[in-house]
Amino acid sequence: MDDQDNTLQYLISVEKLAQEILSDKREIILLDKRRNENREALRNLTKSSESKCWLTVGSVIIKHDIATAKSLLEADQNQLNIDINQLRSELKVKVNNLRDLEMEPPVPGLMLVPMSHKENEGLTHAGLFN
Amino acid sequence: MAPAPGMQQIDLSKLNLPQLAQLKQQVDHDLQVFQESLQALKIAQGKFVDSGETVEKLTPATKGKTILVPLTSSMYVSGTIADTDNVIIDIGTGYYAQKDIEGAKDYFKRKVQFVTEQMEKIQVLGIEKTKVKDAICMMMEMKIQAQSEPQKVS
Amino acid sequence: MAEEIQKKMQKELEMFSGVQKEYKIAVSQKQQLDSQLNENKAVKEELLLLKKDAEVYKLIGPVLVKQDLEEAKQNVNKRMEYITKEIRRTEGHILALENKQDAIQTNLNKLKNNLGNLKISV
Amino acid sequence: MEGDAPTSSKTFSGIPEAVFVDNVDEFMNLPENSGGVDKVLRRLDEQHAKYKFMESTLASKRRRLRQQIPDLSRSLEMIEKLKAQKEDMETQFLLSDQVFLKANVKPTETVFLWLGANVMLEYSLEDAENLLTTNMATAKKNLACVEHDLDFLRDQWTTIEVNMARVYNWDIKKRQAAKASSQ
Amino acid sequence: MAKLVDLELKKAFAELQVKMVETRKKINIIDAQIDALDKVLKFIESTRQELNVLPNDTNTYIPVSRMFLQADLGDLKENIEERVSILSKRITELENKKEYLERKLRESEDNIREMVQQRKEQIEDKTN
Amino acid sequence: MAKSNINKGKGKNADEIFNAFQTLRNEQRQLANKITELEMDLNEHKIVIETLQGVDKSRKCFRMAGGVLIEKTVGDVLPVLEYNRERLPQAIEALNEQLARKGKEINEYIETHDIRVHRGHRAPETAPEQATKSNVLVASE
Repeated sequence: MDDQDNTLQYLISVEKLAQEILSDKREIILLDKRRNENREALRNLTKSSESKCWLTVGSVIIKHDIATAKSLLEADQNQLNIDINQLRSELKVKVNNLRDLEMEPPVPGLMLVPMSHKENEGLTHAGLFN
Repeated sequence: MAPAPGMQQIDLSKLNLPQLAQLKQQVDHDLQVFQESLQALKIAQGKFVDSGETVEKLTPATKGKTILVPLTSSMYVSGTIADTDNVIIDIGTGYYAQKDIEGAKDYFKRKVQFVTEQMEKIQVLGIEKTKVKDAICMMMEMKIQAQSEPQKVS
Repeated sequence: MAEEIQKKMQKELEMFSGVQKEYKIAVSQKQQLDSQLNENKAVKEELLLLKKDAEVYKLIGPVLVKQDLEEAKQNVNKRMEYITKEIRRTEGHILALENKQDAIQTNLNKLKNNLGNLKISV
Repeated sequence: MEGDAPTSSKTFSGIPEAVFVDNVDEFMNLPENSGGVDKVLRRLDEQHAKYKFMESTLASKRRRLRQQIPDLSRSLEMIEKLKAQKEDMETQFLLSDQVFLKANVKPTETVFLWLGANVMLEYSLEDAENLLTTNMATAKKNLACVEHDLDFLRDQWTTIEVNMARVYNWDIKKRQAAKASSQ
Repeated sequence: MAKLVDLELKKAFAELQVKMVETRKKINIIDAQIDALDKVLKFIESTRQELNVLPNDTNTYIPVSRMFLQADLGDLKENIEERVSILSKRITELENKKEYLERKLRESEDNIREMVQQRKEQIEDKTN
Repeated sequence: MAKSNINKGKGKNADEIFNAFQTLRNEQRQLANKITELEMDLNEHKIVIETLQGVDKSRKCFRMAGGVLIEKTVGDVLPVLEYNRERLPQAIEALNEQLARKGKEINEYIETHDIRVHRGHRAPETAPEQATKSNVLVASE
């Protein structure tokens, strides 16, 4: 029971960390995408010949001076840079932690057992051989 | 004994039970996918209908009227309608087009029609698939019966 | 001997499930691309229906940028071309994965036969 | 098992913890399990269904919170805009799905917040900001709790599933043994 | 001869019965429609009550999708009266239709009764 | 021969029973949903009342009544909400009674169902599916 408990606890912590890493990576990708879109929008505003532009805030679109819009976008870019960098540095630590975790105790289930006759049959039924 | 879908029946009778079971699973899955897309289309249809009805309520008489502007789903601010002749429509993939009320009505009418057609198509497919499923079930039952009979005899 | 074959089979099976996973991903990618293409088609049709002087906007990041109707049409066309290319590429990938699956299956069958023969001879 | 007191330290909404059946023989010898394998399996299944039900309740709660949080942050963002606003604001707002309508908003000191129960109350920008900030903190806290509980719940029903499999197999083995000895 | 009459009677009887089942179905549908309209009417009535006690200078809005559009209280009241009268009229129409169908149903029942009675008399005539 | 006949009969019955059972469960679920809805409504009322009690009675406050949003004051709206708050528990109580009756009905149904179709551990609900799943899970033992 204790053994089983420990194994379970271990697997849960590995799983949790791996999950965190995955969601952090996803978050970074999302933020990066936003950053790229902002960049494109800024380029567009610089080119624009009009004096005003529409800027979305949630589901509301508000008319702004180009200059105001630009400074808002630039502020957003700065914040995004900070957020992305922070996530990245945290991610490194997490990845290292995960590695440490996975190295230490022997991972149960890695010991492969040759297939039994029964399993063979099961696989045949599943259509994997045939 | 089994009804209608003649072609499939010939094919089916050649399959063994596990194959039939697998086929049935596949068909069940397809049917479920149909059901889900129908659901999604129904929701889309509802939204288009709602938008069409909403646009119709924008008459010249509403110009300049005081409104409570929905800023988010729970926050409103007092404002006035600036333009009752035109609306801006999200036509998809990041594009927005300005249309007059008539144009907007027409847009949503077309959209509703399109979605309805899609739904009808899927419904037809679903009926076909259900027939296939029934044929498979019938065939499976027959095979099970045939399998159990000799055992009883022995 | 039998152990070796079983090990090989284990390996092949692992490969098989790997390929299967990849296959599933590729198929869902293709579905996604298909629906993207459909969406773009609908937008293109809508743009074609608009009058020449109609106001068209494109959302770039949080900014709604006014765009020339012609430019918008070209843009959507380009996007559709790109998606179509991607669809073709994915279809090729799917086909390759199917072949790979077949090959593994053949291998597995061979190994299984070998194993069977071995057992008989023992 | 169902009578066990909820371990409040582990869950926020008092989800009872499922006990892992380590020794099936001992487990089946417990007085409450004297009704036979079928009854035990059914009871485990009922428990499983209860966990599933709790899951769906919690999942919808999570869905609501996940919607609420970005909505609150947008509301806060809008309040910032309104605070800074010195002249008439030209806007397009989402009237219905896919339809934007142009509206003008004069500089304002107040917004209306939908409280629920068919009631909307006027707030000064500052009061609204305070309220929304508090709500945001609560929503985030609640989301964390719900997510934790969902994790916990998943562990519980996995335990139940394993228990069911173990009891089920225990029964099969017993039957096989009985069959073998009778032959 | 008697058998022939029996057959005819049976046929007429069956026809009448089919008709009656159909009429009953129609009545059920109308009942459901009246129920639905009644619900709407009740809802509108409650709004009317609510609006009628308001001071005339009250600001009122109607929901148009996600926004609220200011509407004149007088106009709203007028609009509600109009809807109430349309709904009431439709309900009355349905009730009339239902009454008519019920009358037809009773007639059919009477017809059947009559037929049976006639047959009885015929038999009695013969036996006498 | 006789046995297979019984099996067939059982299969048909099981289908019908399953459907009827499903209907009962759906009704139960609907009742439960309605109760949850009303409970949430009651909870909402409590929170809103509390909020309104804490603010000036003359503050602008809207109430949605029968499809019309009416601009009023907190002082106008509070009594209406309080009235609703008093009435909601009664409605919930009535529904709870209905739910209890439905639960009893379902339990009785399970009892009778069991007498007629007693196929090992294949209890209603999700048990059959579960059992097969466990089968696979355990195959390697």
